[in-house]
Amino acid sequence: MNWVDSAIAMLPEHFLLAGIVLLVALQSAAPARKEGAFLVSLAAVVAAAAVAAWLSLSGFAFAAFTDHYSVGPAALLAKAIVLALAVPVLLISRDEAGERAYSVLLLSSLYGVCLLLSADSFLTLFLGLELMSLPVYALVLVDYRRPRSAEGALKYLVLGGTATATLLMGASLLYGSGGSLALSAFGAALSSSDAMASAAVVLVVVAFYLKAAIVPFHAWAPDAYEAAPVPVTAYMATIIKAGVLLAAVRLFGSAPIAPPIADVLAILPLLSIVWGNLAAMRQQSFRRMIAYSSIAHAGYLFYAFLGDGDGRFQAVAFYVVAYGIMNLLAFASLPRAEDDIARDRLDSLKGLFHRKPFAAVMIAIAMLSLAGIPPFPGFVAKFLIFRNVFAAGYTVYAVLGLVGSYLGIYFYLRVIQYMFMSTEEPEVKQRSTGGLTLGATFLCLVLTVAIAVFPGWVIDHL
Amino acid sequence: MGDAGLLNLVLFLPVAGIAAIIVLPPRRDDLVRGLSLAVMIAGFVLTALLYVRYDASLDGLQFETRLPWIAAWGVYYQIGLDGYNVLLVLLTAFLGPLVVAGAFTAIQKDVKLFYAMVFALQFAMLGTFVAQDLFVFYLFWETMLVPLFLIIGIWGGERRIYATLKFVLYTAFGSILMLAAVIYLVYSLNTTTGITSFAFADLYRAELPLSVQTVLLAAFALSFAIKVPIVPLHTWLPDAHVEAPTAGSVILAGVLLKMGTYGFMKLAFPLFPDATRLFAPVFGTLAVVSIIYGACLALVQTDIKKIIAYSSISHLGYVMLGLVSLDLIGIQGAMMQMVSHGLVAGGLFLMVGMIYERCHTRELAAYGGLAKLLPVYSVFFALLTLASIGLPTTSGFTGEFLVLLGAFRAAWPQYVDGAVYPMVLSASAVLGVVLGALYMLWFAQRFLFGAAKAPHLPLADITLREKSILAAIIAAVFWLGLFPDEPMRKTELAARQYQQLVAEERTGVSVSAHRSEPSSPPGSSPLPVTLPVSSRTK
Amino acid sequence: MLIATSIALFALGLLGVIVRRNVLVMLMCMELMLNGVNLSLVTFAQQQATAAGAVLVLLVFVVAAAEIAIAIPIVLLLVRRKDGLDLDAYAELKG
Amino acid sequence: MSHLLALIVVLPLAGFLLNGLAGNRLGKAFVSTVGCGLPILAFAVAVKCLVDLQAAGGAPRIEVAYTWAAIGDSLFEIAFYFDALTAVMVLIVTGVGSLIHIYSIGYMKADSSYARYYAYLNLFLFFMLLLVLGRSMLVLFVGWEGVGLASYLLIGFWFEDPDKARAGKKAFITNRIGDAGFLLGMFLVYQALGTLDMDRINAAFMGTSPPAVSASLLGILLFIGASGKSAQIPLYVWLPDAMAGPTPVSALIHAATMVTGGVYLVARLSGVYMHAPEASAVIAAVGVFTALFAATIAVAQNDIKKVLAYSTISQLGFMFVALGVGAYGVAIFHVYTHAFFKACLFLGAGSVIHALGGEQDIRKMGGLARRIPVTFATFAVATAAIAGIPPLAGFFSKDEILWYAFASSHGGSPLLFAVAATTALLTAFYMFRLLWLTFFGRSRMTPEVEHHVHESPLSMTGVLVVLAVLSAIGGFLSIPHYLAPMLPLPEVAHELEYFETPLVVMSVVVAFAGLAAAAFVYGDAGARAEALRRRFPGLYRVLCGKYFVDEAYDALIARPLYWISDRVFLRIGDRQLFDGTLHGLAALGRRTAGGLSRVQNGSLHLYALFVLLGIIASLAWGWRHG
Amino acid sequence: MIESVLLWLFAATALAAAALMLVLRHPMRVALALTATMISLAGIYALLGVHVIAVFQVLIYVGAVMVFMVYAIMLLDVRDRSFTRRYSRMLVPGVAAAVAFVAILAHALWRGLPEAKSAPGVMLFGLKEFSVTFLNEYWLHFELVSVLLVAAVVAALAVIEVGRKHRG
Repeated sequence: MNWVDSAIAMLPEHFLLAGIVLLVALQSAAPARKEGAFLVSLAAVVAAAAVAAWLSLSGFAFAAFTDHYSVGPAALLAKAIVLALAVPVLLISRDEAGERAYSVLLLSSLYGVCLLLSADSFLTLFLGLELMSLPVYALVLVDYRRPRSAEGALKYLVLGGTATATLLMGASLLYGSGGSLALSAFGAALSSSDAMASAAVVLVVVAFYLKAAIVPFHAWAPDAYEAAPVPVTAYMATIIKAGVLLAAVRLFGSAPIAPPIADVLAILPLLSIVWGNLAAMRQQSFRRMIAYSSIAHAGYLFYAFLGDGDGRFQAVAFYVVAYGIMNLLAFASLPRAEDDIARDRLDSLKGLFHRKPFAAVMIAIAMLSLAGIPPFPGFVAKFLIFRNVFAAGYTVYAVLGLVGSYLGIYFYLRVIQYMFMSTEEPEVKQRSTGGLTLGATFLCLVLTVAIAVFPGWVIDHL
Repeated sequence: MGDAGLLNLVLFLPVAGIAAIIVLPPRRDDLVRGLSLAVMIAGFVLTALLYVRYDASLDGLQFETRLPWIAAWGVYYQIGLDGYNVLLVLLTAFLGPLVVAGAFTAIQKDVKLFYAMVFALQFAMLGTFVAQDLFVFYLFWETMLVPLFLIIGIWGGERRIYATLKFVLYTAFGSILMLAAVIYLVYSLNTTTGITSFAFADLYRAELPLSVQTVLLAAFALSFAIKVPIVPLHTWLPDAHVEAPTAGSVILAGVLLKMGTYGFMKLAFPLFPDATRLFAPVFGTLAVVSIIYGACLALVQTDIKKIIAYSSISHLGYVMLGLVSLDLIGIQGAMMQMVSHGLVAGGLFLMVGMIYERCHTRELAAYGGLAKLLPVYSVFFALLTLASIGLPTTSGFTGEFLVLLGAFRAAWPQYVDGAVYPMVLSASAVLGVVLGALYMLWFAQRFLFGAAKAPHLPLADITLREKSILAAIIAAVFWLGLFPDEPMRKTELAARQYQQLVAEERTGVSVSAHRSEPSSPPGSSPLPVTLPVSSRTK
Repeated sequence: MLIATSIALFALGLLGVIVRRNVLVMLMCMELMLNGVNLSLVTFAQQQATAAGAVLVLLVFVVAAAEIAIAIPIVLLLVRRKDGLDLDAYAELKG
Repeated sequence: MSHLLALIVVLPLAGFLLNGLAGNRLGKAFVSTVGCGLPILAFAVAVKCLVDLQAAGGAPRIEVAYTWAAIGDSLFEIAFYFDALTAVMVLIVTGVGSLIHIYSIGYMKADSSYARYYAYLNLFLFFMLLLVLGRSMLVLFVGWEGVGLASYLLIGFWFEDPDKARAGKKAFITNRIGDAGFLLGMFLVYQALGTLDMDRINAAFMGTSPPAVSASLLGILLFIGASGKSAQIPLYVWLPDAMAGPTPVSALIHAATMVTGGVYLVARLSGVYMHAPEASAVIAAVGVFTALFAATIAVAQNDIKKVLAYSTISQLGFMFVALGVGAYGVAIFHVYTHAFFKACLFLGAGSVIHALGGEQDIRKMGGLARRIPVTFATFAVATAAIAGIPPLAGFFSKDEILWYAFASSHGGSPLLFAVAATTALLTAFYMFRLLWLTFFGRSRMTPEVEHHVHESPLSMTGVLVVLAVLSAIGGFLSIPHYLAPMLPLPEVAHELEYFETPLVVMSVVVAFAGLAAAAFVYGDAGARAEALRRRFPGLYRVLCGKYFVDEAYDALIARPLYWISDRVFLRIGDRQLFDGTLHGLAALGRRTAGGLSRVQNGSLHLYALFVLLGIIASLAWGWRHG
Repeated sequence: MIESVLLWLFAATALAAAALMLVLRHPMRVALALTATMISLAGIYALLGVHVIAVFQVLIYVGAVMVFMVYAIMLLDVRDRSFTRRYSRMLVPGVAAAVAFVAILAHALWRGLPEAKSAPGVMLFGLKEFSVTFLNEYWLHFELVSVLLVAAVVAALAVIEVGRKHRG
């Protein structure tokens, strides 16, 4: 029975893998069938998400590979969340899905995320992280509309490689001090006073910071986000971030956090919040602005680790869901244009309300939610995190974080200001919004409303 | 329909209004206007019904709804009417149709969005007033910003972007600190009493050391003081008022500013009574400074709307003074002053809007002798001016008189005991009455009297629609001026409760004192801050 | 001693990324970082007498190869456009 | 319980509403009927109440209309109180008021805002009756502010003229300053006694255990209010300007009724003042000084109404002297006689102005005695009355004031008497000067004005005659004795009683001396007056400029207030300090954002350096603690 | 004893070659220096007794990665400013930071380095033992590596295709 359980445990991954295999096969068999590639990838992701959710709800837990890979309801739920967030991403990537490799790369990356969320050892974690990242380096320039994309990809790759090396260095020091490459060694090292262990912890945390774009390890993010096509930016902003953070939750477990590390876990995220929010204020590129916004949000997310160990998953998961949906809502509603650069310019949003009222309202909702203004989900998410931080006694950090979040309000409002209050009508050749994109928008909208109206229900189920 | 259902209906009627507006066919602005007015009137009628059925002799909440909402945090969807909010809810519902009707001709751009935003604002304001759970309160409180941001920013005047950003960023800054305080407060309640709850009633029992109370009070007070606004946190107000469209100004002055004073009364002061008592002189001073400072600035404005805006600062100062007096008469006066200012300032802004629609300027110097040009308009304007001055028989008098009497009554014993300062304060506040007459009459004199001039001639006097709006306000003004007893009876128990709460000594750290009375109903376990989900991450 | 060497290699690699303008040199410096890590992993594996470290090193080999496999085409793309390997020329995305 | 008192109040209110809302549509006849009829009706009801009062043996009648507010233990009722004092005041208000309403039919008939005028006038009566009928200080205050409003509206009745509108505003604001004092007094008394009912307040102060509050402080605060309403120094400045309103208004509001509100207030609260010797002394001093001060100004005024206005201030000063020395009944007596003769004078002046088509400068009059004989005759009687020529009404009241100023044990003194007597002399002088310049001598009118001169219609002259008669015989009704049960006259030291007769004689002499002096100076077509003027140019300029008090107030209060508001509060406070801070913070944020953008300079080297530095910082932090 | 000396020697070579990498002007020479480092490391691995890794180091790294690298260098035989000006503006702060990094980490390790459980030079894993362990315990990773390689190949192909598509 063991291998059956193993198979079930990895069922989401298997679905994704099947999708990959099918796609590769399809590509060699019928290179022209773009529709098929899209449908296959969509089916794979939906199936994987559904299975993960179902397994999670049924309370399935199994250590498929002792010390390396195990699933439990939480891990499965995390996978379900990430995979579900990938559905709108796929829906809005009709144009890009035309590129043959796109779907394969996306599925591979998702496979990596799933792996990441089940990892029990640094080996698996490392592989998951790489599998998650490597395809994205290519995805950044897969829809090569701008020469600059390559530059963004390179920066992402080099700093991503640095992150890998840093993670490995940390893992190796952990290994050296504790004799184990199991993830649990990290939790133990967190409370250890051993200098080597704490150095290891710092290095591992830095690697996660690099992946999640926490100041000062954030610098790749604005450039890569701007370089990437819209769906990939959305993918990076939501799923990569969600994967990294949820993996971090798994890494930290419920281990308590002691002062020196706690400060690192507070000061740099705080810096991110402030930096991200300030730097976003003067951006002219929508994606770049979202990049800085995501830097700030990564800060909030890492704040969750200051909180009590048991609440971290809930806080991060809720935040990731709310934040992901909001970003996707914004990206899905972003009107399409012939010219990618023009589409990206914030100026092209001016007067959007008069051209596309629905899109404008959707983007406005997304912006307000990202700004943490109630009644939108972003507020409850932020509340949850800061509540935990307060409860853990980090009052000063919590207050500073909140004040930092205040700085972000302006640039989100600026987008709304452009859309609603500007009478200018920029010359943008727009294309009509596809049905799938609209579907993604509605999906996000429904979820937004659901979370806004029943946050209690959502929290109870996380 | 059950009692609680009625209140829910009133609260969610604006949401229904938004939904209705969305489904209306495009380019049928007249339909949108008519529908909005109908919904608003229905809302007012229902609210009036609530008001009539509100039993003044009962303490506590009426028409209460309490449903678990975020069970894990002890957050309940809890709304209800009590003496604190009953008048303000009525005021909000009353101004609703007037705002809608007042914007019929003024708003020609994006009509659908405009009325949707007005409804959203109405929803948020009603929600803020009726919320009995701090989380829900905060939710509504913040939500208010969004529609107003758009209303000022889209339909406002020339510097609307500046004004609306200033307003939102200013207000949001206060809110963010309040949010910190809210979380900390709830957390403290949990650690001292073991109760996890956001319900006002539970939070009133939190026992905090004075230093903590002080810090939390400062955070709450900052947020509320910005909203009131209290000098020196007021500079957003003139800009917001001036740039906002008429409807925005009316709502801003009529209801929104009361959020601040309501917050002080319902939350900031009763939650942290010991700190409040300690800092009452500071708040009193700020209140009096606001009264005088606002009046002085109103005196030197050349923009009509700014005069009224600064007068609002002055008038809200009375409310604050009444609240910090902790005297029953003063508190009741503050209540009356809140409603009165809502009516009077709202009415004045409506009137300014009417003249602005005709002449497209707000420069006072452009006008003169309107009494000749627009006799009916002028009569209404004069009446509102007098109410603003606080002439007896108008609502303004009721408020100011009771506030000043209360403040004096509270200050005098201290004076006899040797503390001159409170006495100086209340005497200075009385000076505000003089200044109030000075700037308003100066304004009315330039505006209504003298040689007739206006930028656009000839002017059409106000229409039946406008007359009806103003007549409704005037009627309310005189109702409160002549017969304030009936409304005050409904607020009396709340005023007493407020007085008692603030008078309580609550620095005690005795944990056991309140432990025996769990507030949560059976079924929802009083949760500690640690969350129940934990196990899954392992 | 070997750990110190490993750290030094790691640092030299990172330093190379920071200071060398040639893109290909930069990529090689990344490899150097990974080699530094490998050294420490092997050393610890040897000290602990467990296979996990060695296995990880093996995985690193593969990943390093994969990274280079993706990196080189990207560099090709860049060079084709700018006809140069100078990283300072690739600073168009900023702000 | 009947609601007769409420009826008295409501009648004029009904008039106001009818005229105000429907007057323009229903025509002048309707307006006149309602406007005059309802006050007359109110007068009738007041008489009925007086009869009832007498029948009840003087026991006050109390009517509670409704509860205005009940807060905790505090009860604020709208209640009316009717005793002898109220009776006198109500009858004056409704009686003289009705007469002036009738007079206005003729005076205002050409005005386009006829209905508005009557509405305002009725409104005034309503508030004035509230003022005198109110049992509680709250009701009194409602009336108090209300008459201020009516006065404001009527002064600015011809609002197209900015000066007139400004005069109305000035009256209101000045009154407001007084009201602030009144309010404080009201708060103080409420704080001490828990009631605002004036009969209770008096009772409390008269009782065996006096309340724990300084009666003098209370008295002075209330007197500040009274001095605003009754135009005493330093708040008198509004009254001369108030002459901008229609002349009947000046007669009614600014001579006969409203301005005596302050006197009424002090008399009504005699219980307090009897126990407040300091406050009483202040009142007497302010009163006598105001009387003298205003009289000197009146000597040099050339506007017929301004002369009368200053004379009113001066006479009010006399009343306060009486109040200050405890002779409350006497003060009311003077209110009563003053109402007649001053109303008669103003209405007469109105008749003159009417006859001359709006001319008010007495230098452009003269020789009118024959042209408008009825006006002249009545004006002359009233002038004699105010000057204190026996046996006219003014003689009796003024004589009593002078007597008590001298002899009252409650603050009377020879000095007070001397100043008051001087003022009386001046009064006679400037009044006869007015009479002389207006009616005697040769005409100085322009020909076209002269051509139009005509006697006023019957509605006006009839009223003049009635008032003249009352001015003549009113003094025989001894109000002080009637009021003595509730407002006892102050005791007079036994040894001073000898002076009574000589003082009577002296006051008669003073009156005639003034008459003679005026006749001497102005009898020869103004040559002697001119000589005097040249002799004392400085004094003349000061008097003409009314001691430059308005200018001083402007420079000392108004301008600094505006200056501080504009320069300090608005420019420095709001714009630089508060907004400046905000803008500074915003600019800081923008600059920081710009700096951060520059840091993100696109160089991968720099980004990698960030990473290294970040690692070092993180490690160092752990190391420092580890 | 001899092992110890060799270990020192290899380590020194590796470090020296690594340092040379930062100094040498031509990428080809840098590549050679890197190869030298790698071979030195392979020597160390062999000395430590981890022969499998030493073999893979030579095979995969030197044999595959470096060959690919050299191939790229030759393909892109462009000479530009990065040859004449080797260093970015971050040279001084970079060097300082790197020194600080080594100092801090070395300091941390100085105090925290645990006792070695086995002496260097002891043969730990022969090829056979290693293979058995690997396929017993780590076959998941083996499979995953294949997925990773598929993804990497697809990614590389995608990038190359992008280049091909936009050449003209």
